[in-house]
Amino acid sequence: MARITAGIASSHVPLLGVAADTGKDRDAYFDPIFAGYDWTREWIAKPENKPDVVILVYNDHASAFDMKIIPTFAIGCGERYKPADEGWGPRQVPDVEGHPDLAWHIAQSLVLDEFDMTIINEMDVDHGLTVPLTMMYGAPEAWPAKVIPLAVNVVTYPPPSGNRCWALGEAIARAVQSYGEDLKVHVWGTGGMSHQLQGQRAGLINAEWDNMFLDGMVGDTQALRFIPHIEYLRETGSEGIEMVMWLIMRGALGRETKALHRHYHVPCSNTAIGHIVLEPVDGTVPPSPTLEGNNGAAQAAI
Amino acid sequence: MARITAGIASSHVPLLGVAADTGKDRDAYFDPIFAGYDWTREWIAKPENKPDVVILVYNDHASAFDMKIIPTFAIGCGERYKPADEGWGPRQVPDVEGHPDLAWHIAQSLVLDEFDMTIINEMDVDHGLTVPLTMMYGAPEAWPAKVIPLAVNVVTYPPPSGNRCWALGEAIARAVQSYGEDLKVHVWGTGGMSHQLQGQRAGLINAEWDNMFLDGMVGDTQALRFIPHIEYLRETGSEGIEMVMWLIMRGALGRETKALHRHYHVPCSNTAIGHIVLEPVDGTVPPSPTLEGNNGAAQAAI
Amino acid sequence: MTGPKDIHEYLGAFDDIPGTRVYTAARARQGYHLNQFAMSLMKAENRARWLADERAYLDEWPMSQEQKDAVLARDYNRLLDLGGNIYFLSKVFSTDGLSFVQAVSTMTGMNVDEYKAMMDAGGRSPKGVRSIKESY
Amino acid sequence: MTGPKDIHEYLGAFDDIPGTRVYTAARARQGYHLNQFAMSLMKAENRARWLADERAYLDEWPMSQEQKDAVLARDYNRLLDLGGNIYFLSKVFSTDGLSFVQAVSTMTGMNVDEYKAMMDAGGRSPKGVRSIKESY
Ligand SMILES: [Fe+3]
Ligand SMILES: [Fe+3]
Repeated sequence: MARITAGIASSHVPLLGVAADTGKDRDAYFDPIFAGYDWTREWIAKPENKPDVVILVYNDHASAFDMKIIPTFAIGCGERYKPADEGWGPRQVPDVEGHPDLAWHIAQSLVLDEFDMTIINEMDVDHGLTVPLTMMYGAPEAWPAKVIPLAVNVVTYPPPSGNRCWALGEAIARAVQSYGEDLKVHVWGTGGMSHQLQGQRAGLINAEWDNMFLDGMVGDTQALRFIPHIEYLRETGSEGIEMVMWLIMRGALGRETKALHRHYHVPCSNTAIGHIVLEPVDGTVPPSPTLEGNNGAAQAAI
Repeated sequence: MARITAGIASSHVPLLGVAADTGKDRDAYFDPIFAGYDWTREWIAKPENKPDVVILVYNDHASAFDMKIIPTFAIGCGERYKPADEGWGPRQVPDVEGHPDLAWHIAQSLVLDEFDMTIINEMDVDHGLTVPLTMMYGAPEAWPAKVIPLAVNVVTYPPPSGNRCWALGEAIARAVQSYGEDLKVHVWGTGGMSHQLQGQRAGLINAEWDNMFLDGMVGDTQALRFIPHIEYLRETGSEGIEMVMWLIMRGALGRETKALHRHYHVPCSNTAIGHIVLEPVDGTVPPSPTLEGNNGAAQAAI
Repeated sequence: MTGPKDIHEYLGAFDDIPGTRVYTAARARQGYHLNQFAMSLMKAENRARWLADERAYLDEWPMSQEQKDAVLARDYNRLLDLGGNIYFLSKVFSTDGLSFVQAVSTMTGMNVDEYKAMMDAGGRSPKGVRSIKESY
Repeated sequence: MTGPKDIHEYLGAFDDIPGTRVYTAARARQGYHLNQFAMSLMKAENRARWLADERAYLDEWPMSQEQKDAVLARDYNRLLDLGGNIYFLSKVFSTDGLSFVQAVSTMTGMNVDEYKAMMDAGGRSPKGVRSIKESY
């Protein structure tokens, strides 16, 4: 049986990719950022912690998807994905290898669970997905885990609500638990923390709110799932809304979590860097209220 | 305030488009089919029944979407759509004019209501969308109503459950009701009825089941929303699953409906033709349980 | 009677329907390039190239030899077994100038006139072909 | 305090945030071709054509004159007002060889050194810029 063994959250600022790719990651500016990932790199390299598959929740930044098509939740079921050319040539990092079998299993399970998924078989992946891999793994010949990309629309309003994201995480947990092969699965939530990349208010950082959010990832509270979009916008800048993606990861970890490692640093480019490694203490998620045919009313009607 | 004034269901067999486009629609084979739409053509031409906008629920048959991307629910927010070339050149029918303002209003409302919509701004539309327009309107210079395409995946399994489709209809009703302009809106559900286009069992028709389904569209019963996919497959052939799209229309009409017109004929090509015109008797739909921020728990957490 | 608890139970039931292949993920994966090849025939310029040299056109696609042979033979039941989906495959028979009835009848063991006669008489009855196990 | 009852209330609140344009449907529609133009610069061959003659490249897109002028002027605040989205617009400033910090700073009324100094000192405080009406 596949198991979700950990959840990781991390910012995915494109400049971190540039720094790593050009060997600047230990200079005075970047060292305080990358040093906060040293613990995780060491931890994730240990056989008992190494995931076989990472469900990597991220958003596309006008790379694979343009304005012609905007999926709210898109799950990558393909064999492999190439780094996208975001306007300065693709990053020179390994291709990302998918896990089509588990991905399709999850995709099918989520649709039965009444999530209206978009299935993607071919796409390029941008810094939203490749920067977290770099932060966790450095620069290996090949990425040490297979990756299931889960792209969330947080660009065109409205993005999914925090509640919907949390619930999607719970449904992902049910799907993983019903997969036969014995696999260690991580769920990573990426993006954030506070940042605003536009307008006269650009550069906004709210360390207090960000740390409240980090606190809320730990333990058995579900307060974060009810934060409305307007609060992210006011408190954390227009791009802070990316943090709803962390809630998918948190929802997938179940009733209660423990923090293994936590890191916060300002600034990286325009952004507050946040990073947390979580372990499920009690991975219980509610049963599906909706699985096709799996309720009395459905059966009575047949 | 925009109002849903009627719901129409209809098969969308491609051969009906061919018959209409080549002037065979009143020959011995096709007349019994087209004659069943005469009532509707007359009814819909009357100013009091004429919709300003049709929300047209259909499925793409490997035309706009290939295997690269498979959205469960895709809503067209574009200005206009061209008829697709399905392998024998595009149908010579008018372009389909969209209603981007209402479409975006509905799309945004549905996402707030926790439906994970894919927004489409450019695509071609195939027989699934253009054949119902032909059946209802004949061959005008321009289609007399604006159209919001709502494409549902019923090709790659699993399609959305009947319950999810019905609930989407209810959410569409809430969205239409909150649109400021005074518009008459129809919701059309297309596809079906029983047919199987593949394998040794091809040609399956189940008139009894189809008529049970037509019965279930009328009145205040919600039995149809709980039919599991396996029942459609066993009873109505592998392509009968298209009928889940009728449930979106039915859900949008609210608590209770009245049938104004009903038509059933076997065969058209491989398919049983079904057509029904419904009027809401009591258009009430349940309030949104999920609208962003619109609940006590959300507010308590702020 | 209880409903499916997860996707395995849900999908398992599909194998119990006689003469029917439900287009699940497993089939979609097996038939990916077959279906994408068929889809390419929606463009007039591709249809022209395909008609000029079918084998050469097929060789541009990473399909199995079995899939290519079944396409050349227009063996639609075999193509379904190899992951084809009928809406994708319809681009192949449309390019051949065949209607849905003509193409679909080839899968049933009837000739097209017998098949049409069955349809005109009300179609194939579901009786006995709903379930293999329970034969009802 | 009650939450938004529908999309109008939900969207209405966004106008209350100082110096911020939320990328709603209204903006997405206004900026459609502007953003698609910017997106086209993800391809190396398009970047080359754009750099060779910006005005000619822009004239291939059904954008308003205002949008074109604002692109040529690299007036990013104006482009936001005209429906641009920063992730799309980033293809324009990346092609110019600007970093996010350099481009973003141009919208704030600060020069890039002042902006960097603000970021190094912990960034812009949310105090007083959360709400226009309630100025907190
Ligand atoms: Fe991001
Ligand atoms: Fe159809």
